Amino acid sequence: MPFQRNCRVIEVNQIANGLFSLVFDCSDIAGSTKAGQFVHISCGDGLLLRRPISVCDLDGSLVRIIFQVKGSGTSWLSERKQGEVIDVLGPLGKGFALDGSRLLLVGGGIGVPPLLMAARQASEQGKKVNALLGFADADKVILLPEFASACDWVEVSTENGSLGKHGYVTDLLISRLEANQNICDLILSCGPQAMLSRVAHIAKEHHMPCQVSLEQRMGCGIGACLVCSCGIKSPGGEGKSFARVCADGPVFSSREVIWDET
Amino acid sequence: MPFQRNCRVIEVNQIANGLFSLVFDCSDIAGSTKAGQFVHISCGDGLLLRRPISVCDLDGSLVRIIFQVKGSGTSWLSERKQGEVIDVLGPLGKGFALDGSRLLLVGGGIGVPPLLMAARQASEQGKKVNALLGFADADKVILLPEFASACDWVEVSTENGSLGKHGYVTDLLISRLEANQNICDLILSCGPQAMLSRVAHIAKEHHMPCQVSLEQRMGCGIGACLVCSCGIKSPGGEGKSFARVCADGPVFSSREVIWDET
Amino acid sequence: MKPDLAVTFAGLEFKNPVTVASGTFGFGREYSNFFDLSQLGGICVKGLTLKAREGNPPPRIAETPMGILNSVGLQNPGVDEFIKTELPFLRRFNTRVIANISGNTVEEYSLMAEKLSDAAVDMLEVNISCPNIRAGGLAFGTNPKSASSVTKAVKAVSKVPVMVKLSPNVTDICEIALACEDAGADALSLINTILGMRIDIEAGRPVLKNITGGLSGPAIFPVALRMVWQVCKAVKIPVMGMGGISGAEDAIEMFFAGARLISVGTACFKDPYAPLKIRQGIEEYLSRKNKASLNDIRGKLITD
Amino acid sequence: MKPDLAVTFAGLEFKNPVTVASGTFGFGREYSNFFDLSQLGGICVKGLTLKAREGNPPPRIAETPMGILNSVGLQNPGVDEFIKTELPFLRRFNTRVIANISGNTVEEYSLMAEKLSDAAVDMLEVNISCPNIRAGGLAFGTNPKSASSVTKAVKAVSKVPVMVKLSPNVTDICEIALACEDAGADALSLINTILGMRIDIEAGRPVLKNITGGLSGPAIFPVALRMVWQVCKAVKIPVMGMGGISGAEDAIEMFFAGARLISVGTACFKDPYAPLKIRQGIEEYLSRKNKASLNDIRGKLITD
Ligand SMILES: Cc1cc2nc3c(=O)[nH]c(=O)nc-3n(C[C@H](O)[C@H](O)[C@H](O)COP(=O)(O)OP(=O)(O)OC[C@H]3O[C@@H](n4cnc5c(N)ncnc54)[C@H](O)[C@@H]3O)c2cc1C
Ligand SMILES: Cc1cc2nc3c(=O)[nH]c(=O)nc-3n(C[C@H](O)[C@H](O)[C@H](O)COP(=O)(O)OP(=O)(O)OC[C@H]3O[C@@H](n4cnc5c(N)ncnc54)[C@H](O)[C@@H]3O)c2cc1C
Ligand SMILES: Cc1cc2nc3c(=O)[nH]c(=O)nc-3n(C[C@H](O)[C@H](O)[C@H](O)COP(=O)(O)O)c2cc1C
Ligand SMILES: Cc1cc2nc3c(=O)[nH]c(=O)nc-3n(C[C@H](O)[C@H](O)[C@H](O)COP(=O)(O)O)c2cc1C
Ligand code: FES
Ligand code: FES
Repeated sequence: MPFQRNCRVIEVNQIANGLFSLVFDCSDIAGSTKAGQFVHISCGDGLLLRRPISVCDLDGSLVRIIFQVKGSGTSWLSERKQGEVIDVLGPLGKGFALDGSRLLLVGGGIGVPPLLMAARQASEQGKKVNALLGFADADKVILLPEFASACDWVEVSTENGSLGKHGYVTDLLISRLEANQNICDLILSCGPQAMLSRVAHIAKEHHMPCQVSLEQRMGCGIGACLVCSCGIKSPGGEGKSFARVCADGPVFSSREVIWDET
Repeated sequence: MPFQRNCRVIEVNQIANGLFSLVFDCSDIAGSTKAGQFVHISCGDGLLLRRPISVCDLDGSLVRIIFQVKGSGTSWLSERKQGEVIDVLGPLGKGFALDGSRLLLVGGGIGVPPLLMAARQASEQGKKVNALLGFADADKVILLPEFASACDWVEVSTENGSLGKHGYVTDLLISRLEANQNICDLILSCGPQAMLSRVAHIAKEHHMPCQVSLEQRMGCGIGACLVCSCGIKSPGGEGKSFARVCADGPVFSSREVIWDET
Repeated sequence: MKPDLAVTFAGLEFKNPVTVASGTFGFGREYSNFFDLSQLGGICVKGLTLKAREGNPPPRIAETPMGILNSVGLQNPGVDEFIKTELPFLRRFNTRVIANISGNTVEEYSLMAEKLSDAAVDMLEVNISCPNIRAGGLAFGTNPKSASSVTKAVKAVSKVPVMVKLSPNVTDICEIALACEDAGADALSLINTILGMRIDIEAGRPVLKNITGGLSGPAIFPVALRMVWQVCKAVKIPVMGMGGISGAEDAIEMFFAGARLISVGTACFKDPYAPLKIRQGIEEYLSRKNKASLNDIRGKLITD
Repeated sequence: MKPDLAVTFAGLEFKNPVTVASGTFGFGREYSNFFDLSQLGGICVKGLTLKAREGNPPPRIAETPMGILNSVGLQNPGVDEFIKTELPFLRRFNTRVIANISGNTVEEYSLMAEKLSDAAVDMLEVNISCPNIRAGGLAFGTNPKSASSVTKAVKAVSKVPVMVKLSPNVTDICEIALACEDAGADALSLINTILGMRIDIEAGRPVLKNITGGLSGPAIFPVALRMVWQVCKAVKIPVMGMGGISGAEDAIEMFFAGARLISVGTACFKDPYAPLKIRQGIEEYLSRKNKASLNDIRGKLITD
């Protein structure tokens, strides 16, 4: 059940080029959020729509989100000061189903943060967790120490080779799977859509279960207005239907997603 | 010539119930403002129209305004903090013409502040200046020490009798003029429209020149859009025309104003 | 004394004048997690069609200055599924249920009206103003003749009051309003969304996959208010006002213009509690102004 | 390389595509205190009528969410006085002067067109869309027949290009646009304001003395953009886009939709330098995107 709460901002930091970490205090939301769920944040009176941001981490009653400044909403959010109050709706959506025993997390860019919570929850449940993380550039790299402590191993790539392997995170995924088909029994992935559809494709080729976290422009964020749809294969796999990213997702099985309708 | 400037806020104080004093720094505006002129202030990105506020006082490069919190614009303005920057257009309009030698200032409520600058400028020019100031309640009384130092005498009334004479400032005006028709050779007045039209009427009965500062909802504030009109008798006194409060006013001779068209 | 918020509308009692607008509130399930739906005067459910509809491809929403564009395109499970699974849920609450219907043909409208009034919804809202579908919808609402024939067809079969929802995308909304009144409509609701568009200049593409969409939210409030005022002067049947209402002040403006009920749509996206806050604000205003009920302000605009 | 901002429009060269909208910029005098008017592509002057007009009683402006309502009602000194005292001032600047005209009758329109084209303004903007006057104005603009006859009459006498300014308060703006094109219009400008209203709930009165007024500002931008896009697809003559443009991004959206020129109105009230900032933003965008001129984006919206 979601809550609408006015939450005190505990801290806001720039953690990489254009990337901010914001921690707010809300026991109701912190007490009920699962990995992969998101919050819907009101970014000032001037903007009509809330902005969806995944929860990255929890600590007692504290909720951490990490976001990239993109437009007016995230820019407003990045200017918040400690002690201010923000209007947050959450937790929203269905999170990851941690129904494997050896998870491989595949994150790209601003899709990396929600995977941290999955890593922590899975490792607390005694699962084996490893991560492949891709970034555009070394100056965009975030959360490496946190992933390192939650995972057995973490491998990093950058598109320009400024840190880790040179190339895409999907290249890492292919090498790993080709080296050892049993490296995992479930892939969880979050990142830009082009990357996700590539991950889905690779997972399918390797007959590996895979969950992806999608993005879509949102209105209500709670499932009522039907603006956030993405194309999903009907059960059986023949027809097509639209699912609500906010309420039926944002996490979907990679096999049900129709990639050119999202 | 008006300037558009981003001006540093020097201080904001609540000086009476719902009334705020704000001082900003702008040598261009301070260097060219005359009594009765106003500034047009942008009150945040969320509001499309600037808000017109009279200049109350100058001190070197500092400009002081006093305003009542009425709606969203003035409420935004009252929340500014020292060091913040506000976008100000000014000085605008035609001010008072101090073409008398014994001025009587008649101010009501939030119409009192612009008269202070008139009082100071006139007394610096060696004129005799006195003031009648009316307020709703003692908790709305502002600027008494300032007027006391710029005028020979100041008389105050409140509508509920909580300070000074019980009644309207126009009652004070009638008593003064009836006691001594030569108490002044020019009346300058600013306040709510009902008060101004009453002052105009009294001045006319006593054949006393009188200037009034009007208010009207504004767009551009500089004379281009023609939304701020008030009815003015055509020269000769027969026909009617519309004058721009922002550029032809806000100060008009009380005789030219058509009171039911403003 | 507490003012009386009850309203009689098209012969029905509404406990208060605040309803929620079709398409913004789903079938109520999601918002029932936030408050007891019985606190609402009524619920206009998501627009229904005879058969289930998928709606338009995403993205379906764009933000504009104090507005949003949507191009949902009437995604819904179809009228039968609504009656089977959604209506029983809504019936658990003590609030009026208003079924919003769109057809591709006049026959579809009357078929749906029959099914829904048999299923005992409280009122029908006949949507002749959806800008997001090619067939039907808007086409019916921009022409007095077709507006009239849809209204007549629905009235002929409906056992519950019929309200027709008007489009603002017309030269003369009063002409359509009068046509619906003449055709027997029991009430009118307005406005639906105004057709608009946004372009992503980095991609050189429309933000909406459907290219254009319907504008709603505070940006359209002055247009909605003007149309409600015009229509209330033109017709005798009651009017439900909507379009950009986001606070009690907006609702009260609508009452002064002549609306008997109001509906809150886009405002819920920002604040799920908006309808309740608006209801409370109306009550406070009436108390402060010493008005016993909405009758004391409805249509009482002074325009000398 | 610096992109080329010059535009040919109805046979005239404009040094850049940024003009200022009629009625928001007076006759340029006031804004000339802020910057050299020669930096503008053109100036659409305050709407002129044959005889001087007083306009509507105040208040004439109301604020709405990201919009304003105005009910000025064409206050102006009349066309002769304009030619005598205002035009010579405007001629001192190296910018296009576009005279905006409104008539009560077709004859008035053609009389004004004659006088003004003799006085050698650069272009005429025929306003058939003012929502704030009873006679003329909007009445001509909501009907293809009368739009056509005004256009024909003006074209018959004008020695300069004729642009017709369209109203958004219509069911089908393309129908009016096509009627004007067929009648010989050299260009179209759109949109004028959308009719709206606000009520002061403390007083129980409309905020505007005139009751209703024209809505402008960012709130209407998505509607303006949609109409510009529709009209640009429908006609071959060039289009000047306006309505809520407040930044370069909005202007660029208009170009993608097909506009050749844009006009900035209400935005100047907040920021007198808005037109110059928009011009600069357009230039920066073209540079950043490696486009040599506006030809590379105009009408290039991808809508597969
Ligand atoms: C479920 C979900 C989780 C997300 N988690 C994160 C996260 O953890 N960190 C992060 O940086 N970003 C995240 N995003 C993306 C984030 O919502 C957008 O970057 C943000 O909304 C942009 O807002 P803006 O005002 O800065 O940009 P603008 O471009 O000005 O926004 C304009 C409109 O488009 C919408 N929009 C723009 N981009 C997106 C997008 N990618 N997804 C959805 N709506 C968008 C905005 O919400 C707004 O309504 C997530 C998106 C979704 C759907
Ligand atoms: C020349 C001039 C000088 C003024 N000087 C002062 C002053 O020194 N101190 C002071 O407190 N007030 C002054 N006012 C009034 C002040 O401008 C309004 O109180 C203020 O604009 C209200 O804005 P708001 O957003 O708080 O109220 P809202 O009611 O939310 O404003 C809504 C709209 O109406 C306009 N508006 C509302 N009331 C007025 C009004 N009385 N006059 C003009 N526009 C109005 C606003 O500017 C805005 O556009 C002056 C007005 C004028 C015209
Ligand atoms: C996402 C969305 C979906 C809508 N779907 C419908 C619909 O199915 N049927 C209908 O009659 N109106 C629909 N509308 C229009 C609203 O009911 C309402 O008329 C309009 O949004 C104006 O009100 P608002 O500004 O308060 O939202 C929809 C509006 C939105 C924003
Ligand atoms: C105060 C004001 C006066 C206007 N007067 C005229 C006019 O005289 N003639 C005209 O064609 N349009 C007039 N307009 C309409 C504008 O030219 C423009 O079409 C409209 O405001 C939309 O653009 P904007 O949102 O950028 O202001 C006026 C607009 C405003 C705000
Ligand atoms: S955002 Fe409203 S249903 Fe998903
Ligand atoms: S406010 Fe524009 S002319 Fe006065």
